[in-house]
Amino acid sequence: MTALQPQIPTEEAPLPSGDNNTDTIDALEVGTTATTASKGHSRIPWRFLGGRALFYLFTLWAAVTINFFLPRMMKGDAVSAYLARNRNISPEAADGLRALLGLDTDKSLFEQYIDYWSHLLRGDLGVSLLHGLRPVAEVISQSLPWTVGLVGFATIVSFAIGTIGGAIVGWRRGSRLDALIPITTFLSTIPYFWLGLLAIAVFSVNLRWFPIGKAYGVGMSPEWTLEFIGQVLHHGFLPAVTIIIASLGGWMLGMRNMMLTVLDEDYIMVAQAKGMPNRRVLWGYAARNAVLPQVQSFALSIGFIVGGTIVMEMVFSYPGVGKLLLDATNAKDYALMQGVFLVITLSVLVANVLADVAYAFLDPRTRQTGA
Amino acid sequence: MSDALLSVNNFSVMYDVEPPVEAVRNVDFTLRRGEILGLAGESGCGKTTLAYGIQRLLKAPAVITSGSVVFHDGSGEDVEISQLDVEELRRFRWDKISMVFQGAMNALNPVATIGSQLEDVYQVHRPAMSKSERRDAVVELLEIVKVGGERRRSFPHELSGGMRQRVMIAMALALRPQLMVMDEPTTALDVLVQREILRQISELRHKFGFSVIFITHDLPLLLEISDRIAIMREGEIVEINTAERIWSDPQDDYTKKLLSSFPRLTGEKGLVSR
Amino acid sequence: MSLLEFDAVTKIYTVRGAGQIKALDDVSFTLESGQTIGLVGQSGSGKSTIAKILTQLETPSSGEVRIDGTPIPRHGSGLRSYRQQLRMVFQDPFASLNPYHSVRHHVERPLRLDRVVPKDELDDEVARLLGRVRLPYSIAERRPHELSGGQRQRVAIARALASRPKFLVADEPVSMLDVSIRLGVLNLLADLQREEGLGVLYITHDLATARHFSNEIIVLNQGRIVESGSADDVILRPQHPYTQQLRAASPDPEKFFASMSGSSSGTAGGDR
Amino acid sequence: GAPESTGSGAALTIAKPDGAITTESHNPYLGDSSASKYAYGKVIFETLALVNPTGDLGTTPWLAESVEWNDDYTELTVVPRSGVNWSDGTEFTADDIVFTFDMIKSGKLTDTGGLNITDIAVDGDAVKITFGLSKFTAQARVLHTPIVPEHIWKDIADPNTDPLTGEGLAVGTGPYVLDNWSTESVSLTANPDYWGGELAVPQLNYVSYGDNAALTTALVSGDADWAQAFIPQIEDSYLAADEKNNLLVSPTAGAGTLFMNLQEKPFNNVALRQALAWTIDRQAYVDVAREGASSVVWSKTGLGDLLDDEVLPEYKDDNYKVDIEKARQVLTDAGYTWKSEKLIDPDGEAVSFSISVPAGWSDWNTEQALLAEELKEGLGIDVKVDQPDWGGWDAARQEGTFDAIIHWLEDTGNAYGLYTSTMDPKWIVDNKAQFNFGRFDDPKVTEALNTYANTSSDEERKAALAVMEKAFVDEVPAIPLGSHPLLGEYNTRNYVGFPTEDDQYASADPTQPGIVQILTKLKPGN
Amino acid sequence: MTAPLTIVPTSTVRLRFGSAFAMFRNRKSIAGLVILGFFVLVAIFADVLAPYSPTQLDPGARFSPPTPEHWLGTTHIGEDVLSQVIHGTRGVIVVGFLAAIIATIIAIVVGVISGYLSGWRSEGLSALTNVFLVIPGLPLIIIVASMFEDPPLWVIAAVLGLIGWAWGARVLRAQTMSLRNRDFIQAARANGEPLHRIITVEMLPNLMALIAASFVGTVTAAILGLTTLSYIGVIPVTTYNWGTILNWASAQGAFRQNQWWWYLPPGLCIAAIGVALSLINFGIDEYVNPRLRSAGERARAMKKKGLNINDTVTAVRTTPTNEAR
Ligand SMILES: Nc1ncnc2c1ncn2[C@@H]1O[C@H](COP(=O)(O)OP(=O)(O)OP(=O)(O)O)[C@@H](O)[C@H]1O
Ligand SMILES: Nc1ncnc2c1ncn2[C@@H]1O[C@H](COP(=O)(O)OP(=O)(O)OP(=O)(O)O)[C@@H](O)[C@H]1O
Ligand SMILES: [Mg+2]
Ligand SMILES: [Mg+2]
Repeated sequence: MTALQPQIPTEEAPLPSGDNNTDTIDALEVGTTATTASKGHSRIPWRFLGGRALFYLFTLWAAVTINFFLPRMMKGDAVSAYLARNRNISPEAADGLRALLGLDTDKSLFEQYIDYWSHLLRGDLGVSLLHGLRPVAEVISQSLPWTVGLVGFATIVSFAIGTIGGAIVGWRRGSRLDALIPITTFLSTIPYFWLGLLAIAVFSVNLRWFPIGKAYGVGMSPEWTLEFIGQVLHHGFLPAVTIIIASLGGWMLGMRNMMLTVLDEDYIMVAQAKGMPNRRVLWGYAARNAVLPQVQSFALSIGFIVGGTIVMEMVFSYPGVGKLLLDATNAKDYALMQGVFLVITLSVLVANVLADVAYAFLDPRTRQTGA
Repeated sequence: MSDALLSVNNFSVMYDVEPPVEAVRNVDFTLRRGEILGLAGESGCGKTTLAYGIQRLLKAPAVITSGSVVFHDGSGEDVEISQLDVEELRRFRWDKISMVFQGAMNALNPVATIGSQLEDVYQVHRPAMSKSERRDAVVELLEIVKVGGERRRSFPHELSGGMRQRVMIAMALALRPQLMVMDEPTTALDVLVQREILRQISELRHKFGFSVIFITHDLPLLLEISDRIAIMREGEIVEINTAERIWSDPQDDYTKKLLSSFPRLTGEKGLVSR
Repeated sequence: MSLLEFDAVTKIYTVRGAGQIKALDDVSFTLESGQTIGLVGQSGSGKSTIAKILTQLETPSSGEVRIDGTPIPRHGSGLRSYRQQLRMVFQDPFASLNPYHSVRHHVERPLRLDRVVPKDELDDEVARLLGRVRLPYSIAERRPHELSGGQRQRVAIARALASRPKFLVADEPVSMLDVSIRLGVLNLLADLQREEGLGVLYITHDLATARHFSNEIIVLNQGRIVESGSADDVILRPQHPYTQQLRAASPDPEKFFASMSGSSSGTAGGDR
Repeated sequence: GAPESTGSGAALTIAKPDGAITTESHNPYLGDSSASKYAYGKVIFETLALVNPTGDLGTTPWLAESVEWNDDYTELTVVPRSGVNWSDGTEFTADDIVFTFDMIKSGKLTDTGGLNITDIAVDGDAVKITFGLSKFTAQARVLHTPIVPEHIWKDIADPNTDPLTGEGLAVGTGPYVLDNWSTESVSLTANPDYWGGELAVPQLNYVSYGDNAALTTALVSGDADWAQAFIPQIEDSYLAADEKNNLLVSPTAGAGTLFMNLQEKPFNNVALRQALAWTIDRQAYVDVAREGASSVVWSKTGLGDLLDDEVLPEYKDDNYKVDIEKARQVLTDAGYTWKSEKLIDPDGEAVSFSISVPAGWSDWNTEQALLAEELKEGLGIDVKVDQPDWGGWDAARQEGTFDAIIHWLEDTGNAYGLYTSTMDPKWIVDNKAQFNFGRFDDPKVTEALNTYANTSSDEERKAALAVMEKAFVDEVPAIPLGSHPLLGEYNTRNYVGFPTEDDQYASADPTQPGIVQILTKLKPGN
Repeated sequence: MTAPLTIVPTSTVRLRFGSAFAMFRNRKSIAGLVILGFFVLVAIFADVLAPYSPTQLDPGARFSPPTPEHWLGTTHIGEDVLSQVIHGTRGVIVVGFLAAIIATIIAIVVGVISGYLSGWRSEGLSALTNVFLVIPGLPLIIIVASMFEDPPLWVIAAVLGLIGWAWGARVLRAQTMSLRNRDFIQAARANGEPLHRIITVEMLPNLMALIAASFVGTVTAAILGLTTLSYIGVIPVTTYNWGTILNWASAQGAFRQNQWWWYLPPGLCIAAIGVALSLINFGIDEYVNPRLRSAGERARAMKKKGLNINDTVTAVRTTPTNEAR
């Protein structure tokens, strides 16, 4: 029987060292070509996060640069537009304004670019013509919390409902729940503004259930009182619900499709063979895996979502950065326009970073293989 | 007490698609306590369907169209598997019959540590166990299959193919079942790793005394490890006999053909016409 | 008589984050036409890397490959005419044919590329090639998913033969095929080789077929040749411990039952 | 005001359609400060006098007890009202007036109104301000300068930009004082020591909605009480909703006017301009585009009803009407022809042009569509409806790169406004036009315009007017469509006393300086 | 890759031609294509179909609800809503398709190249793609569109296309990267196929479904973008489309006054075309990932046979049903 005795070490051997010349190999450590075993990895996926950080820096640079060049390609001159709005400013006054805005320089484009960066790094975004020559940073800081609050909240809720719903629909494939998919898809193909206007016409004008817009009631000022919070919730309800309705379909469809793919994986079958209750298989095994691509596309779709708020703010008179941008663009208020665009891009990047970190911790594989 | 563990009678499974596929047809066999039964046959002959079908693991469109599967429990109780309802079957699974699946690569949940996947089994089937008891049990299992208890916190992708397959075996062992079904547990593995795993399986079987249904299409391998071998073809068992008899005295033409399509490592040449 | 020389080839892969992997370490061998060399070794030992270097899908880090004494060119028409003389059959017939294209496309492309036959004879040549691998011409318009695994592998072989190469690299050509089909494909390869005088590099981890199919066997471990020699010598009388290990790991019922005669215990390897 | 709290004590909510106004600035001199955008600056900072842009066009002294101009309107003498206190308790004096105008004179405050002050002197009780040019046509600009307290503003480094957001800076003499500023609304409470007497409305709220549609919705639902906005379908959507909802349309001397680019084809031919004047249906402009919130201008002199008495006798009943026959005749006489119903000019080219109005100016956008259709149907002219964004439109009108635009007029409260806006080259500086976009330039007319503005003699003024009217009738440099009224929508649920059709002591537009006058006249109603 | 083999002997020519469109050969895609085709036809024959010119006034019928003369009523100045919707189709279709063509071409070029190459060039293109993905699109479009005074349709399409290619490129890159290492591509390389042939002949056909999906997705995004931009007034009304109609309707208070004939049809048209495009994409998805099909049709087919596809326990049918024969 000796011939049958494989000469394989049964004890786990340390990893073969570099100049290992012996013929004993550790069968345990060698899988197929597709696998290499790893040991002693770090729990925090530094490499993955580092790679992402580099990418975000690059994107940030690109966004700032685009931001720098855009207004310089636009027609029309901010000061003359301003003068036209405030009729009959004297020519001297106009020159003064130009000086204030730094538009009178005859510096080279490159010098302007450097200046732009140095201002930016000092947090100086210039002053807004459209808002009484107030610093852009101040103008934006008034609006940003509302946008981030409402849109962030609605997006997360929509993501959560869509993902959970999609998981259930996918799990119970072929059941009546499937009808939810075409319904939510239909809702998400409706233009958002149309939905919003209809919602106002029905719920605010006819039924008077909700105020017709704005973030809180007339004569209130932001403070941490129950009344104020109640106002904010009451006012935010319709915009939030319409955002949720309009964006639910995508999340639901994505999750459901991913579930259908995951449900055919072996580990689901294993879990069921293990005698796991359905609920545990659904959430612990299937949904847990299916959600990963969702998280990734969540990160990527944030830019898209933020864009959508412009319309929301118009329809609901909501005090956000979207309308600010639209007005700034129309009025050629470049400093404000650049500021808003920068802030929007920044928030998208921040959201992406968060989603990335979440992804990295949800998917142990990123901790090793990188993006 | 009879020494039969599982009696399969006139068992048929059909995939109710267009046109319907009768994947397993009128299969009869008895599995003895403690034996390794090899199941061989070419791809698509119904091995997997049979192995899954007896514990009703197949999903629609599969339907069991006839026959009975009786599990003779160690306690002396006979369980007719087709009579169990969903909840009973859920509790029955893994406790009495466990499985090692084809392709360990995908059989583990990629986002959960192997420790937690092992603990799952105890949590569901042994709710009385405390957290630390569970952890100790998991460590013990991992030690038994020589993966090492400290690997408890590893994720599947951090293990080699061989180690993953061992984790699967550990999982199958968790509740000390009386029957372990192994569906091509080594096909994706390297020859050396494969041999090591097989060695371990038979070691464990001696230690714990469970029966094994071992599926593969690698007949030479099966001949070495099985007590008895069933040869399947187009959904039917065409021959079932001890490994030695199958090797030395195959009865069915198909068995003969199968045997002749494997070149012998040490036998005379000539199979491949050079 | 042609000669393919693999001379002191080392291949180092640089993997991001994991440093360098020496996939091949000073590997040399010679393949003559009409000859078959079996290349065995466990997973990751570097077998496929040799195939890739031979087909110039990868370039060696050091060392060189020569055909009839001349080093193979890295690009241009020289490379093309080299490739015309050496073709490869992949492991997985399900993956090596483009699912979008018909059988005809697969067989015809090399004919056109290398201008093997005049245009108006293309059809005849396709028919001839399919005939060589025992496939009916009627199959020409089918696409891969309409073929069985064995048929696909035959198409892949026909494609490899189309340019009338002198050497064939077969990288585990049957490991993805069903047991009953394997032998057929191997026999086909053997026939072709006999008829056309091909030099074949047969890559496998299955010692049994390697022994039956090859004249010589090279055993590879961690990128190094640990043993080589005539097929029977290497398999039946392995010298190197690694070869012995491999050998012991391969199931061999013949020997198993021979050694067991009299004993009734039919259990597996590690069972003492 | 919340609809449920009726009667006295309810707040009055004044609304604007300008989108969120999220930056706090109470500076009344800044066009883009929140005080100016909401117009709540007007109830904090008062002016010397209120010039009524409608009705009798009269001047009501306000912070001044009396207002007096010299003959050629280069000197203004005002007597400050006595017994007036700033809202922080300090007494209001002549020094504050001097200080205010001195900021402009010294250039510390940008002279956005082009006041061109040469001297300020205190003369006993009175303050005398001297100007470099006649202010006959710019009385309102002078008198509507917000007066600010010296004791606070002397410490303000840059009055052009300072937001006045510090504690105790937003101090005026006005009827209301700032109470609460938030991004969503601004609240002001009644000034208890207001010189003008007790105020019925204890609190004013200023709100800004996303656009006209949202504002209208707010007015209809009662969320907002008072606004100036062009509301489409106002009859059905607002007035019919509650009998207490009111609309007051106050015609002004200005008019929505079609400016044509006189320098280029096709409008360099007077015949075409005349033909247009005979074709365009001003009634449709008033009825359809403005939904009645305007009054037609048919007079060939281009003067509306309000300025009827300035129309010289020879043009008294010389009116346009829609007369396609006539228009075609004019064109035929000038050598125009038609080919398959398309108008061909004497050079043999098909006539076509575009009319630009910024997108979103819904009344004039509608008028564009109407004009295009009328001219196509009536004269066979292909008119392109162009709705650029504001910036593009602004550049085109200044640089003269448009074909035709609809625009408002400089409102001087008399005939001068129309004629200077359409024929005065003074508006073109650095080749950029602030008015007279068609770039009309006739020395005779220019001289008449200057005479009218600067003379102290009524006779000369009348003679100059004759020159202007004749030129306008003959040359048709622009086509006024309908008077450009001040609008005011308000409800009388809680308060009455707003100006009405019969009593137009001010316009009902809450963004006009006259709002202080209205606020003092409001009384609780039921 | 070991899906059950289906051997379908098909006649030769039809197969090769048909296979390019295989992804559209399912009920959902066909339904979507029919709806889309309807709108395309409307766009082409707008002049013939529309009863009036979109700007023709009917002073006698302002704000008129549907009547025999005006099937979908009239606007505030008596324009025929039906005619406006019909003419508006043109802008939507032209911009949607043009933008998608531009975006798809960029996506193919960038995605396939960055997927096929490796090293810094690939990484660079990938970073570029990601930048375009992350930068918020609508604000950028607003800024870019405002650079043009009266942007013609193709400019709007180009802007929408330039901003909308990144998704497609990303998906194509990932797929190309996986294709690149597939054996059949390696085989083509080993055969000495030139690079351009590898990309165009061996790779692109295998990317067709993804390209189609990304094309359809971009059409949807472009149409929504166009109508939204028109609605908020960034795109001038001279380029007539459904968004423009809604802009007028909203500005003129149609929503408030519930003049449904004015605001409902354009909104529903946008939704209809959106649904059509989603249907096509469902079809393509199911073609690419056959598992998705199992959800609907197969589950229902199972249900008819008394099986529940979600059961974790094999059904037992001890009296064999033979009606399947
Ligand atoms: N879900 C299914 N629907 C229809 N037919 C199926 C299904 N699953 C399996 N089959 C068919 O049933 C037959 C038996 O399949 P099974 O998987 O049991 O074979 P196997 O012997 O395990 O093959 P392998 O060695 O390839 O694993 C095959 O013909 C297969 O095509
Ligand atoms: N492109 C690559 N980049 C980095 N490392 C590689 C690459 N290709 C192969 N390797 C490494 O080179 C070594 C040899 O690989 P190779 O594919 O030649 O093995 P093999 O003997 O063919 O294995 P198998 O039997 O599993 O096919 C392995 O360690 C593998 O991980
Ligand atoms: Mg199987
Ligand atoms: Mg290999």
